[in-house]
Amino acid sequence: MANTAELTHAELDNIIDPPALVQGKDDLASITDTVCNVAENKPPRAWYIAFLISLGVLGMLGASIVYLVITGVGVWGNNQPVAWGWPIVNFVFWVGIGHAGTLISAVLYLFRQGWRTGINRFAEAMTIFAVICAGMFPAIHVGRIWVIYWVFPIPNQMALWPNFRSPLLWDVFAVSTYFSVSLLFWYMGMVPDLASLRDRAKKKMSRLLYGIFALGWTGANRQWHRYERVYLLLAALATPLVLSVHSVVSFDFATSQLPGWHTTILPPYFVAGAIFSGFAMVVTLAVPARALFGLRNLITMRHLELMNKVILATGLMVGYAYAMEFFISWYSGNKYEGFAFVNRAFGSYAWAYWIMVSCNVLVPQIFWFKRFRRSIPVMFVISIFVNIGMWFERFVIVVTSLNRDFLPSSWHYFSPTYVDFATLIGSFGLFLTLFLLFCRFLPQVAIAEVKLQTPHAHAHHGDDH
Amino acid sequence: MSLFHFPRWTDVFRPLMGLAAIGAPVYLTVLFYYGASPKTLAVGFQPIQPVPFSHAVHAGDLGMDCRYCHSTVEDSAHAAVPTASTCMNCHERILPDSPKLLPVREAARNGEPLEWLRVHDLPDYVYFNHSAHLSKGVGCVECHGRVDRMDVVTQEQPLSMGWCLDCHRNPDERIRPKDEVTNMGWEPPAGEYRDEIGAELVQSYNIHPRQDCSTCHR
Amino acid sequence: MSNNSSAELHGIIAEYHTVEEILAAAETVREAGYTRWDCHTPMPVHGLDRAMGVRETRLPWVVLIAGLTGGGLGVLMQWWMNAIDYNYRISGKPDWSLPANIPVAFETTVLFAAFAAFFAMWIANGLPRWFNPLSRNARFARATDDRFFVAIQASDPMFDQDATAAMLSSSGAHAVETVEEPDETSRPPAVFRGAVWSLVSLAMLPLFLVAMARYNTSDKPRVHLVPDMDFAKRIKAQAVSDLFADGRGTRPPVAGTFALEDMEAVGADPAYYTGKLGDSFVTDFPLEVTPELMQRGQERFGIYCAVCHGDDGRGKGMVAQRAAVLSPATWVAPTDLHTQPVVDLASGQLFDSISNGVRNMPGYSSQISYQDRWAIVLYTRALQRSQAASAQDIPEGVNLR
Amino acid sequence: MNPVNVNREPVLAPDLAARVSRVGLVLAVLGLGAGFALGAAEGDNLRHFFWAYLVGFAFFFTFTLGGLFFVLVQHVTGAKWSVSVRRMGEFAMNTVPALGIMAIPLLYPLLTNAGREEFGGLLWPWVQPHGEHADLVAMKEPFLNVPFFIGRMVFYLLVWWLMARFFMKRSLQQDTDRDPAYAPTIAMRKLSAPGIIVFALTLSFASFDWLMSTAPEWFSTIFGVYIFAGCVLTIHAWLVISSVFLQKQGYMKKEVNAEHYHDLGKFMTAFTVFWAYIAFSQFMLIWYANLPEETGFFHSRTTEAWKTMSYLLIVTNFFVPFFGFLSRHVKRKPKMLAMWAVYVLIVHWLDLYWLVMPSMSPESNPFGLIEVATTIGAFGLFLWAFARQGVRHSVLAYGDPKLGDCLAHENY
Repeated sequence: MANTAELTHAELDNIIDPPALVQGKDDLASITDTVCNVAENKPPRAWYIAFLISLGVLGMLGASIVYLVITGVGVWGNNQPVAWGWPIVNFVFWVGIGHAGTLISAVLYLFRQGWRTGINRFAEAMTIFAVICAGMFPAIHVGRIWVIYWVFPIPNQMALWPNFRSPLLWDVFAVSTYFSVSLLFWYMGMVPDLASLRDRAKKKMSRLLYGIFALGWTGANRQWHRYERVYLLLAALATPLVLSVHSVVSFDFATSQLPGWHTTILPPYFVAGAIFSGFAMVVTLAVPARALFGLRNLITMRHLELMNKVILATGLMVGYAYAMEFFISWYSGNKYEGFAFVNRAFGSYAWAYWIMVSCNVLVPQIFWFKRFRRSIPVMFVISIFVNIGMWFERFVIVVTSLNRDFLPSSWHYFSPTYVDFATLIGSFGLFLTLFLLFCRFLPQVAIAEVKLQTPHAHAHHGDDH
Repeated sequence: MSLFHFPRWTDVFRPLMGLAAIGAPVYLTVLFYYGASPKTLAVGFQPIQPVPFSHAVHAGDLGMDCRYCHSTVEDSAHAAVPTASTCMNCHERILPDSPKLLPVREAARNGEPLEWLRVHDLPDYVYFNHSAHLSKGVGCVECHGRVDRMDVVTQEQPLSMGWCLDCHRNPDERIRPKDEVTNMGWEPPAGEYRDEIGAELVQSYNIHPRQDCSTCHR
Repeated sequence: MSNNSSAELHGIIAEYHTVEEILAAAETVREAGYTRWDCHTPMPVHGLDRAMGVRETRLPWVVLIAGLTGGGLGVLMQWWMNAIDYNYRISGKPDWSLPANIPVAFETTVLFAAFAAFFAMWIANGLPRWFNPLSRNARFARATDDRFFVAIQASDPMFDQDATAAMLSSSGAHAVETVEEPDETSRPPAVFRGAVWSLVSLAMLPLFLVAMARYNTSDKPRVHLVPDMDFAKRIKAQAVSDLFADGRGTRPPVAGTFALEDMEAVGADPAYYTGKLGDSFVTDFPLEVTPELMQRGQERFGIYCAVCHGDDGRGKGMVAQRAAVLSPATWVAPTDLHTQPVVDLASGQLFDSISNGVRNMPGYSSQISYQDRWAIVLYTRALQRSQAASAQDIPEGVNLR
Repeated sequence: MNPVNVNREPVLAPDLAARVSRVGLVLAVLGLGAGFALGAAEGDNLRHFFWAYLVGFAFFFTFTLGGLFFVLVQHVTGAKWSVSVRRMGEFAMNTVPALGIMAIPLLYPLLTNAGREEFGGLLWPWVQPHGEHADLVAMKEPFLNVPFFIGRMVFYLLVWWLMARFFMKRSLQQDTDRDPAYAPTIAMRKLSAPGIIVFALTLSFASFDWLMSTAPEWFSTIFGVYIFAGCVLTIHAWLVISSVFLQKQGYMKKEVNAEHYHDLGKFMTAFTVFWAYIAFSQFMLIWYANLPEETGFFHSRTTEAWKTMSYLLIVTNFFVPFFGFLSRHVKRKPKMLAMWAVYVLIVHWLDLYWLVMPSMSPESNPFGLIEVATTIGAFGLFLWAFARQGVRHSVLAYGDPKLGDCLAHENY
């Protein structure tokens, strides 16, 4: 008794949802070809240029770290009362960036968002590298980097243990667990794709190397069965893990009694901010990467648009948190709390605050319009704005709460040194170097998972299923 | 075959990887536990001193009390190394021409100190007070070992924080009557036990070893 | 059954082009009763589990148990480390603060569960298995690209080369091929074996060095990882300090000053500080005589005097005995404190002898404090008395046996 | 997955709906009446009654707001799996008028002088600041004053009513109107995104107003999110219960299957964890910083009278449902899942009770028939308003273009 207005899947998608996720000639072989060709062929010249630049910037990071280690943390702008300067800002910034990958992989997987497959590999790699950058900052911030192992509970000649009541120690556990699990997740997703690369490789060395990491995968169904189940389990584990990591980072601030830091909404607010900045970074990277490596059919406009929607949504959540903090700072009746927020908006760092608000809350509103959501130049610029805004959010949180101490006599305007700048810019060198290497040698798109999203992966046996 | 294939013998990696997965953590743990232990790194330090002074002769054979030379040990944090003039108390007339004692005579004559090498040297961020320990009945031997049997003084104890805490947590076994602190060979009277005597002394000496950070790191 | 399968045969593979084909073929093979076979596909094919009759994996249980273990261990670790083994108060929190332990316990839960999931999957799937006869088949390389395969192993009890091949052909396969077992030795090459053994031996070296270090002494100081912390720029007792022109860390009193316990410098209480009043030695004891002072005197006598004078004061101390043997030419035997001239000395003169020495005896003023010198004088008196005691000295009521 | 061909026919259950709504009405009248009688008998100027009434009101409100959020979020994400149960969510959100009726008695403690002498007011203590925090509370007067408070209350209800009407109307339109341009579908899709913003702000401020201000000296930025977690949990539980009930009565046998229950179960698991996460964040941060202006809330909940319940909530609201929902089999067995859903509703009510009542009486847990009666009454009122809609409308959104996908949907 089918109605005249009965819809087919495709029609419905055309009207309500944009076109299918994999575009162009999307038979299985061409998906393999598209992705594997990147790893098999010489990269475009732009890659070499980018790689050289990144290496140079990475060198700058190395130099600034060496200088820091042999001299001491005094080379940074950190001083009383702003003892947590840029290193912690950068740490929180990079950890935030590192959230999109596992979120796209795990949370969207659980929500059955098929569109994740185009970008998840990419975003997971980004997570790994961002967490490496993030982990570096507290490590160099401790000053005596060679005894950093003291943060782990290892039996030692001091017969003492780390203080588990300290949120900073929770960070150690959260970030290292997050890194390990993300690495497992990334690698596990890559095993079948590495097998594809192995089986196509003509050179002995690439067959050997891809072969070693493919673990001898042959796509046997009994293996796929366990593989899929474990992938689901890892996703289910990684989802609360993602939430926990940035919540724990927020605890570094929120467990304190400092006005502007101690607020109960900080955990979910940090998580939303992390997703926000992470997605922005994925867009920033995906836009040039898909053009450079010819992945437009796999990372389609629909992917980008959906990511822009997520950016809009999480940007609003961040805005909600800003508003709640402001309201409650008044409602609490606590003068110090009220001062901290007024000081943020109108104090000596008002410029940073308003950069933050405009980049994070105002600018993304343009994504309400479909035209802009689907415009490559607009989204690229906005994603960069969001990255900047989220860096400033951490700057505002760290610096404004500290720089005006309880004692006006110790008020101090924090300014970074050139080493601060070199380290921050250098961390982008580390990130991009790793990322470019990934783009060059590893499957940038989850081949098997994209295949699963095509009609070829499903038997067409009627509707009485 | 033109293409590379993993040969059959690569199957040997399967047990090997399992073995390495279990073996490597065990190996690293053992290596770190023993290798990084102060018992390995610090114990056994035996520097060559400017004068081959033998504690075994002076404190052991002659039975001289530690305090004859280290006379400040009961009153100050630092157990003073004796000046050359203290040596000359006796060596003015004993072995006055011994070549081994030449540096001592030189030092006594011109006032230039002898540069003894410290054997038991705590890091500078650690505060240790000799008088506090002696006045509560901690014998020299507890930290320095049987110096009265050493021809060349050697570090016998790790002097690590864990080792310090060990005693600060369980002082009973290390406490002796105050008048026996310099007696290297002191043993509890027959039929009595060290920990029981110690427990009583901890009571009567009112000993409450502190364990907070600022006790030593001040 | 497998009468004509040769030893070199690994199995038979059949190639299919679509999901429908592989699903149908999988059902055919399962219904034929094969057990040692599998389908190889470039991506997971939903419905294939049902078609092949693959049973649900038990891995989730492994993960649950690992997760609970991880969480339990996380709490246990924090409890033991912070509340039992090294308990200290910090920021007003109880030693065992469960709310503060939740984040770490959560992380260990996830860590254990994730690692268990990952490696249990390896183990259950028999990974890694780099050597695989199937990979020698050129056609099979497309199993990770765009083709679907059924592979039946020759070791299957149902396997019969011709019948199996025929069954696969009839199931709609686009190609059916046999895969041979490669004729290769499973013994690793000598180079590899050598490398493994060298590595193992090399790994023993650090252990050996550790053992050496543990059972040997060394005249080299230990390695200081943080030298600037271990050796701070501060003034240490009896050590050189370049802060002062004379290079001495231990400072003498500033010119014109003296320590409060050293009033001798200003001539206060000369009887106590010098043992003299004017030019004559005092005979009165300048301190209150107490049993404690006597005991102190006995102890100090043991430390400083007995080495030469002997515990009984008769000049037969250990040093004296040894010196007499070592340097008979220069050594002068110490005085017997019980000789009448010594007994007759004024207390002040005994004090003066200890302080400034007498004849061959050096002065001990740098080693013994004023009070201790008086204590020694007191004890010497008691000692002299004890050695020349008579029956009248025994107090009334003391029972002599 | 290819969509299943759907028979675009309404699923009508007017008789059943009428019967259920009558039950609801009877429960409402009996429950609220009994509560009122019991309250009046206590002789405390109805103070206890009004606090208990607020718990019941909050319970009702989480159903309505949960329904609103559920509908909004399905549209904003273009969810396909939920189409067959969405109409029940729409019924739940469309109970705003009844919620408005229920809000009217709350004016009494706002506008009368009853009880001021004895307790400084019947319900919200800020109406007449008193006690040791009087100065602090008085400072909040620009926000916490009676006219503004009532104004806000009317505003929230009005906004929710407009939103519920908008989405209900479009959804019904979808059923009958075979518009090839899918105007209602697209309109709902478009307005759901700003709708969620409005929802987030109104829900947060409503929970600040109605619940957080029962302890006016206390504050927590996360409070709105905490209430939100309860709303989402409630609506998913309610969808399970109502679907199982309908199926038991012979309706929607095919339209709601194990896959849909599985998803609803997953959301209950997820939001059980989410609730725990939010509750833990709120508690831990306040416990850790130990600031006097914040700890009062938890202090009054760890007195002798409330300690047991506070600890028990951790078990009943997190551990028990979490492990209960963990198994795939539980989520796919409708009856078992429905039992868990009932459990979730009960412990959710306990959570609200724990949130409100210690502010009235920190020294003793006043739990008694009066709370049970008012809550049953509030629930009855909700049930009446909920089921009334089934008399006129199909219980299935049978015209939704995504229904075919919904029925073909399969979990992995």
